[in-house]
Amino acid sequence: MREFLEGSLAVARIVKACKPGVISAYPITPQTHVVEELANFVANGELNSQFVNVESEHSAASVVLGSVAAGVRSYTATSSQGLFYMSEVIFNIAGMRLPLVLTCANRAISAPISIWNDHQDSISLRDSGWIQFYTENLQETIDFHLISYRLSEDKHVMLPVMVCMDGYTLTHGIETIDMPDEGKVDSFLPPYKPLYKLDVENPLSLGPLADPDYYMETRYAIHQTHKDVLEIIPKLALEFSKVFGRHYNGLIEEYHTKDAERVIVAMGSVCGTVKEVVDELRAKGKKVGLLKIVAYRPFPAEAIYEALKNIPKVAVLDRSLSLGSYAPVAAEIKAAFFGKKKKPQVISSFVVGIGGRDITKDSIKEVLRLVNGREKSNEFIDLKPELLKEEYEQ
Amino acid sequence: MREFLEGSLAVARIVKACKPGVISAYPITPQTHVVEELANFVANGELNSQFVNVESEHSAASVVLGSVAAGVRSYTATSSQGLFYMSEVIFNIAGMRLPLVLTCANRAISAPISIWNDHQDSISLRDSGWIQFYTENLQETIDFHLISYRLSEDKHVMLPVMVCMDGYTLTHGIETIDMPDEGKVDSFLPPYKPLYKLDVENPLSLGPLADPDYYMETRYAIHQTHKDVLEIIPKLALEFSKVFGRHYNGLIEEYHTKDAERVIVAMGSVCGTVKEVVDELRAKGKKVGLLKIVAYRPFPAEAIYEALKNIPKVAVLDRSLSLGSYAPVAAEIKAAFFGKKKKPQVISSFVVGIGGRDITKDSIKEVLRLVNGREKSNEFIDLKPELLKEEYEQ
Amino acid sequence: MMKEIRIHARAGQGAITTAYLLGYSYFLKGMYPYAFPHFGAARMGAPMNAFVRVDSKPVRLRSQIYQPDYVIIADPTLTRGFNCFSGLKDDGIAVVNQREGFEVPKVKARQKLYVVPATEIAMKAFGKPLGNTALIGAYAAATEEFSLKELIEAIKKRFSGKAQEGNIEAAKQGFDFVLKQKSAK
Amino acid sequence: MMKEIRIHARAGQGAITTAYLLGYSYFLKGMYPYAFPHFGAARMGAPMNAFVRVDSKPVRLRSQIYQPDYVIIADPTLTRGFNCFSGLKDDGIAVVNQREGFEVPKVKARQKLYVVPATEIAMKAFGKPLGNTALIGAYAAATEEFSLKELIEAIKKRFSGKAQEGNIEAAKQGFDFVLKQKSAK
Amino acid sequence: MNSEKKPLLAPGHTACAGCGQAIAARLVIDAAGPNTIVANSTGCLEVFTTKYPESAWEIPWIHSLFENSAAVASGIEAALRYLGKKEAINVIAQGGDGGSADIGLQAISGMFERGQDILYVCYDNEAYMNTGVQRSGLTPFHSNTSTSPAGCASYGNIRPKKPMPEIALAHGIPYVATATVAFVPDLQRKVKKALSIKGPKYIQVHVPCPLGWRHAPELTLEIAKIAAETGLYPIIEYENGTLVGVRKITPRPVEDYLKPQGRFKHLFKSPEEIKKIQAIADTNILKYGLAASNKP
Amino acid sequence: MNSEKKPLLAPGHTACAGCGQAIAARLVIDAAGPNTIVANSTGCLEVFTTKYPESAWEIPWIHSLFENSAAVASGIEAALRYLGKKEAINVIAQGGDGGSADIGLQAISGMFERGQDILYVCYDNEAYMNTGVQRSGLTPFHSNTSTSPAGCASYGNIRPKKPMPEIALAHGIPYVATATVAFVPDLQRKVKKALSIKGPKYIQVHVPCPLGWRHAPELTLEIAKIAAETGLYPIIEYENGTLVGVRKITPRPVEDYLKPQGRFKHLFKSPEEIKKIQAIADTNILKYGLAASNKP
Amino acid sequence: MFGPLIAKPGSSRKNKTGSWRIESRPKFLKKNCIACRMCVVICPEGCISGKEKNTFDCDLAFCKGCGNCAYICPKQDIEMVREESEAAAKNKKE
Amino acid sequence: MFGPLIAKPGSSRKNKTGSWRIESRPKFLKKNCIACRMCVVICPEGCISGKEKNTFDCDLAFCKGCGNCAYICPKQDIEMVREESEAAAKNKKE
Ligand SMILES: Cc1ncc(C[n+]2csc(CCOP(=O)(O)OP(=O)(O)O)c2C)c(N)n1
Ligand SMILES: Cc1ncc(C[n+]2csc(CCOP(=O)(O)OP(=O)(O)O)c2C)c(N)n1
Ligand code: SF4
Ligand code: SF4
Ligand code: SF4
Ligand code: SF4
Repeated sequence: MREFLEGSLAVARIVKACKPGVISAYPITPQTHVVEELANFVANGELNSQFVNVESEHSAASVVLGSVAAGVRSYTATSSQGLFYMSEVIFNIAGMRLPLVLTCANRAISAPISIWNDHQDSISLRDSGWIQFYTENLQETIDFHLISYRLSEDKHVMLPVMVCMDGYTLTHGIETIDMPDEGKVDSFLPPYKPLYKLDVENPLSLGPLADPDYYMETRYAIHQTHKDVLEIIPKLALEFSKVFGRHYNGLIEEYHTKDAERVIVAMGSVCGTVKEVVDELRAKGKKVGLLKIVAYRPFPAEAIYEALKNIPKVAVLDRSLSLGSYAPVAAEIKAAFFGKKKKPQVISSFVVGIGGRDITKDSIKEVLRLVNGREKSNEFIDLKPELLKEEYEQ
Repeated sequence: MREFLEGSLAVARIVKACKPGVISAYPITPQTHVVEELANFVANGELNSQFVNVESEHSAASVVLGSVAAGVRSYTATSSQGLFYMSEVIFNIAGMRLPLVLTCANRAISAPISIWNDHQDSISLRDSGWIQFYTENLQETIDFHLISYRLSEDKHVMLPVMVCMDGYTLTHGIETIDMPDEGKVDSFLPPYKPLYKLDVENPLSLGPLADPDYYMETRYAIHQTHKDVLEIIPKLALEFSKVFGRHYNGLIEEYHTKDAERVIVAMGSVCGTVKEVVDELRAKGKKVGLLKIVAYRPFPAEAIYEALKNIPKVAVLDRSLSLGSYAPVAAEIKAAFFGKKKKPQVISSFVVGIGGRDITKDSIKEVLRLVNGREKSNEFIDLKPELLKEEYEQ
Repeated sequence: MMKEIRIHARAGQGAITTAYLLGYSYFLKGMYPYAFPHFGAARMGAPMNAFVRVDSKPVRLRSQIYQPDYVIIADPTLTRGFNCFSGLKDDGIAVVNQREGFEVPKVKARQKLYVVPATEIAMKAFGKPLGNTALIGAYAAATEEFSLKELIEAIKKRFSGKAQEGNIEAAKQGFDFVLKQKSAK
Repeated sequence: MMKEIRIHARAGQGAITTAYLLGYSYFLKGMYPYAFPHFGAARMGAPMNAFVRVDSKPVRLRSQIYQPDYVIIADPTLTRGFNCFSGLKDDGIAVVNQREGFEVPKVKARQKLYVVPATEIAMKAFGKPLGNTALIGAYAAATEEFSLKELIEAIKKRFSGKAQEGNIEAAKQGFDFVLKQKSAK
Repeated sequence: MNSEKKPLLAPGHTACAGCGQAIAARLVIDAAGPNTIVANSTGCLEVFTTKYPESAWEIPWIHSLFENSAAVASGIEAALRYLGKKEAINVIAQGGDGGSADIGLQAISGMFERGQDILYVCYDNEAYMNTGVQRSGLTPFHSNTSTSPAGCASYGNIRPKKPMPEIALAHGIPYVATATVAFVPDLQRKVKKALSIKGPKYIQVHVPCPLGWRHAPELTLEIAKIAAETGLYPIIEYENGTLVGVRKITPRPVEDYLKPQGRFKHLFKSPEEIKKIQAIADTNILKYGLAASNKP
Repeated sequence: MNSEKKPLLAPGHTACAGCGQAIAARLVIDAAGPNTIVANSTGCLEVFTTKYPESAWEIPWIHSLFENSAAVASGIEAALRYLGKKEAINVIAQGGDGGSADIGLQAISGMFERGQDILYVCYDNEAYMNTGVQRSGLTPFHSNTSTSPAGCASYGNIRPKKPMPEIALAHGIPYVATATVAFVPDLQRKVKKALSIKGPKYIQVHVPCPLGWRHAPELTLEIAKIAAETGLYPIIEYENGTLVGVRKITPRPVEDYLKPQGRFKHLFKSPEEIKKIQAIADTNILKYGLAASNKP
Repeated sequence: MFGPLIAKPGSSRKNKTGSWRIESRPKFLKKNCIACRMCVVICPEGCISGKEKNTFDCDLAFCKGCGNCAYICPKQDIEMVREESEAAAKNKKE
Repeated sequence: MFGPLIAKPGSSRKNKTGSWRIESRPKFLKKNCIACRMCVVICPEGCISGKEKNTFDCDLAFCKGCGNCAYICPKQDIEMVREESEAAAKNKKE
């Protein structure tokens, strides 16, 4: 049904439709509205779920770890400092092969403290074994929450999924969406049937110690599953489109890339702004395009290769840093082309929108201008020179 | 002075020589012996330092954050789960531009829980803004602790440094080292003179909130400093060799790479094993070599490029994973060659020694055998097929 | 064709509600509004903005608004020392809440300025100094972007009971106030 | 030329001390030993290994030891159901602590086996069932890798007071015990 | 109190009009004086006093994270001990109720256990205000917050306030007190008393929040006063584990306290629920002997 | 006690010979019975019972991390409530003293505050044993551990035991007790009593560790017994905040307890230090009325 | 600007929060003031000063108009007046 | 083997810790036993069983020889004997 909703409320609505039996989260801007709305549903008897208010994110993640291990679909959401404070649990959940969906309202990391949007929080957990989706708009955001539960609980997957939505831009942005009706949701997402769980009838021991004779294979198994997930996601997306009539590739989205001379690679809500610029410049006959990465983990190297192999100039936008090295997304895109015959002449890497710095059409045009020049690495866009002066005078 | 010492005790000795005024750490295998020995020094009046026993790693890191902010040289050490539990503080310390040295006794990450060695812990904090060194043997380990304090407190740097030593292999390994005498240490490492500190005479406010108008430049500043550090490290290494007579490049070490047809890229103690194999095969006339990465952050892309640009076949050993994507070191090595004219024909990526899986000469020879074939990505070495079967039967 | 609206207010003055009601009124016309706030770490009283960008197809542009077609100023004191009209299109329209004895800066020749006693209207209509709905009513009349009908629909969606009646009344009065001014010209 | 020694013991039986003392004895000869333990998440009583790899130049190889030149077995019960001699070089030497009424498995033709009543010696020498130093004494005599002098130096470095005397005594007796056996042959 | 001295917390901070925490924070630092180093948890106080590039603090001040101010202060205290300056300088760690009773509790407990010479001040506005009024461990029973909303299936927060002063006391620290922004001299006396004692100290200050409690901004001090006068917020003082001070009251009905606050509005539809809150007050009055009549 | 039933903690685990925790853990789970789900913190118990691919547990058991067993148990409890199975199934969270009083304290406090129906069992061996005997918050005064070593400038651990039972009590939970592996029926009765009460429960069990305390393995129970008999480890029981049970003793001198333990060996060079420990015992004896003579 | 850190104590004074006043502001009548200093002590902005009786006033550059001073003044010697009026007054003068 | 997790409860029984005994092992004399079951209850390995008086014995496959059973037996009906002796005895027989 067509609605005009704030992103956070939309997410709460779709989560409600997925009927998690246990919800636990700890407040942090800009994730708060999601959890508050879920609290309302429970308070008003609209959602039958155990809403566990906890004393920290570490416990929020641990509570849902425990509830999923006990065989009940669960949900949590966080941001930034909260995601880092639970990071040990994040790795643990993936290592224990527990299915879960977490909404990450992307926000910058302290110090200095910032409540505004960039991708440093979820990107810095890219090694954890979690599947990660980055969404462009609210429709995509709610649809991928639904897909994520299916994916996560697939018995060939059994891995947690993080749906990453840009803080404020999407969490606090209000726009028109088509909210899937609960009946269809139920048909797409059956009740959770755990492969293994804590059960007095069949007492398992979960989370043992694995010495050097056993540990390595457990990592290998997760890595292999991620490879499988690259196959499973498009299948699920297809199934989703059959039920809901909205089509996703699930791994990437190509926008005017086919004949493009310059392509921007990006993730998240900035893709909307990039599309605007692409249309503008296309109207002026400029051959530009966008490659949107939707699934960042597993990293769809093959799909990205196919999409970019014939593009002369590629500009990768990173909204996070690996301080002292290549920006995370750029590094992997470049790696994807090593040893390949077909490849772009230039892959330049740009850093935009860090700590909430506004990304305008001009920012994107500047990127497209610079990608014409020689290869750039970690080129920061929209820096304020006066602040840099201050920096170096001290 | 030539001594036969366990790695942990050697580290404790050099830290003692650096005279930190505040030491705080929380026990975790295999870091424990370092901290226990420091506790002994304090208990026996051999070291004048405030030894603060804390209730968790989060607080250990926070305590040294506070003590450095108050203008006193400080020290901490941890591993694995402990490093993750303090990860929020880790990013915070770098963001606040506080100089500190932390010893990471590298260990695998849970789940499943493992007390054995790999690099997942420190690697997963590679975005944090910390400088990271990985050491091959005990001599290097203690020497780089000394260099790290100088580097960290350099007023053009003011960033924390993590010295990463392999758990057990180095922390519990006993070997012959030349322990720098305290007089020389004092001449190389002057007392800490803070650029800024908490001081009632000159009251600063540290750790403010930075909104979108200011945040981005603080990240840029750290990134630029990392670039500078690539220049500063070799200078310091030179100065070090003048005082102590041991020569380091500080960024990388090349071992029989010049004329090599196959080169292994690796970090940490496995480099010793690789050198053995290199000598063996060289004796048989095989042109093989090793490129050891010492400084992983900042990432010495230029030095690596120079070292590998003419090598036909490169094998990168990773002792950690970015599950679902390229192994971390391999991804950056590949990225370093994008768009370059000179480059290896093959860069293959291998995953070895995860969760303490023993790395033998045969493991290395297998790698060198496989690098002759077509490009490998995340090729696991020494997997046990029987466990994989078990894995997939379930 | 895309329209951009920028709202200036103080945290606590309901700028986000204003953006929501504006957006919803467009939404009821079958258009695709994108409404979003921007605050510093806002506390009640601190200046902040809210934005609405609307188009006949889904809006994709996510940046803030620097060249608005329309500006709504909930508190004219915000214009002290700060140009709330900055970037306003040359033929742009500004709807400003009136404040007794407070001079509203002039606008450019082709720009239109409507000063509306929204707070006063609100006080009369429902006894709270929240002029949002009156301002949106005025906006509807000034810009003719949507009709009073849609706005009232939106208000019904957002408010209930006495608040609903009061706000509908305020919206109407804001609307009429501007109509009069227009016909006066 | 590189030598590799593997020690089999139970956690708590001082395998690491044994490795340290072995290493230190080599160290005193100006060689470059690398001594290191390997345990499972060991508890007192659980089987574990310690290793010493030694060479005239710094040892770089970090792997465990699979083809030892020498094996020291602190507790023969470890040989139950597990081959502690696995990989022992064909001309390798094994020094095994004796345990009353416990059969030590046979070794290959060119391999040498010395069974030493180390625990007994230790009990007599200093009243504790810790046969390490006696075993190393025996090792010194059996392998002639280093002299009793170096071992005694090492013991002095590691122990003090009565423990020192006792362990030196035990080392000597272990040494002599093997010498006798040898000359006997 | 510093009558002629300029306040150590400067104007121009960005707290809401009528913020109780802003008042209390200034009173605390003015009582502590300029030879004080403050470690502050993330929260309203941190945000409204130090938005770069402007700081309201006149003393050395540090903010690291939400949950670690007690640990950061521990490091500062250790550094001062190393430098031999501890005697001359006060160390204060401070945060809101969430940063203290919930996510910061473990760091505080560790600091208590180590016996460090630090005063911890908890500004208790009874919810996570900086993030928009979510419940905390110190949110009172039946309070309507965004994560403990009142609804047809809920009366608001289902749990009583976590007994933080008792928990601090249980650690065996030498000084524990509650205070309120409403009783200025009492608050400032307690801060000075605390700082005169060596070892870990804990003071919990009740600070109304017009935004979160939904009361008129001019009522900040009045509401704090009524909180104490109803017995809902006992003003007590412990030295070395013994109750040495109790602010006596002539108990007022809790309605006086609940009425002016939006967070309790929903209760006035169901008087029996208000009785439960009266019961809490009555228990406190007995437990601590608050009733003036109790005076010997 | 399960006389014919097979124990719910199987042999073949890898604890040290004479491990007090191994004894207590079996007694606890046998008392709780098979309809119990256990969440275990990292520590000796976890390591010696579940080294892949073998588990000693006969009941559903989970280990996640060192500091979160109370939170994991909270999730399990919530899941059982959602499934309507909570009445039928016990949830136990357990860990060592470090995992409970130090790094796990916050999660426990949160679980207490939420009023969840969980029994928390702390196996108190008075140090971090799994990592090689470092001090914890529950390490006793003057105990020689690897991070509180005795030396020419130190007598060992400088702090008294963190009063965990009091801290638990301060949270206002319905049941708090201490027990010891030495008094088996008392321990198992308390476990059953606790599980019969709805809400959060805390039991702290004193479990000697031959390795860490450096005592002969056959003395495990004897030493635990003496700990109680000297008054150094009061065996007490609280229901709804009131002391309902105290194990009376005819106090023995603390030397009896210290003598057989390596961790206190260094004290016998300085008798006046031992007096300080006697003082701790004497205080306990008074505080809890432990002396048999006190009996009415 | 390492950090960043703020090197200027009390620099928040640059931020004139007086502009936040929307409804009303305090008027210090200076008739019955007994110099109890309560208003000084409780002003959340710390923007009231004064020495002798009837000398107390607030700095409108910072006053947010919360009204606590007026509420607490034991002598009702502070009164909250509508923010406009003054401006209006001013206007009229012109 | 997801996780990994351990699907077989009590599988630790595969691990025969009896081999850990170094010094001594318990000898159940079965003379004065009163079936108080103390040894059963306190054995850290839970490897002692028995029903009637003088029927109690331990499973040497698991017994680590800690000695607590002997220490606690109120009737001194359990005695710790040197681990060797038996093997020796066995030997002699051969
Ligand atoms: C680890 C972490 N989790 C959550 C947050 C988000 N956060 C910042 S302040 C705050 C609430 C502060 O509440 P309180 O401590 O009561 O202080 P107040 O703002 O009410 O004065 C929260 C949840 C954070 N910064 N860090
Ligand atoms: C976050 C984290 N820090 C440290 C460790 C290392 N560690 C594992 S168990 C343990 C000590 C356990 O001590 P305690 O809780 O007292 O249990 P015990 O082993 O004594 O039974 C430590 C320090 C860890 N696993 N995780
Ligand atoms: S929200 Fe409450 S605590 Fe925060 S600044 Fe506003 S009034 Fe003060
Ligand atoms: S170290 Fe102590 S607690 Fe751990 S298994 Fe051994 S005896 Fe038990
Ligand atoms: S109204 Fe409020 S801010 Fe203004 S002076 Fe009075 S107390 Fe201060
Ligand atoms: S000696 Fe110890 S392990 Fe063996 S049966 Fe007796 S109590 Fe059990």
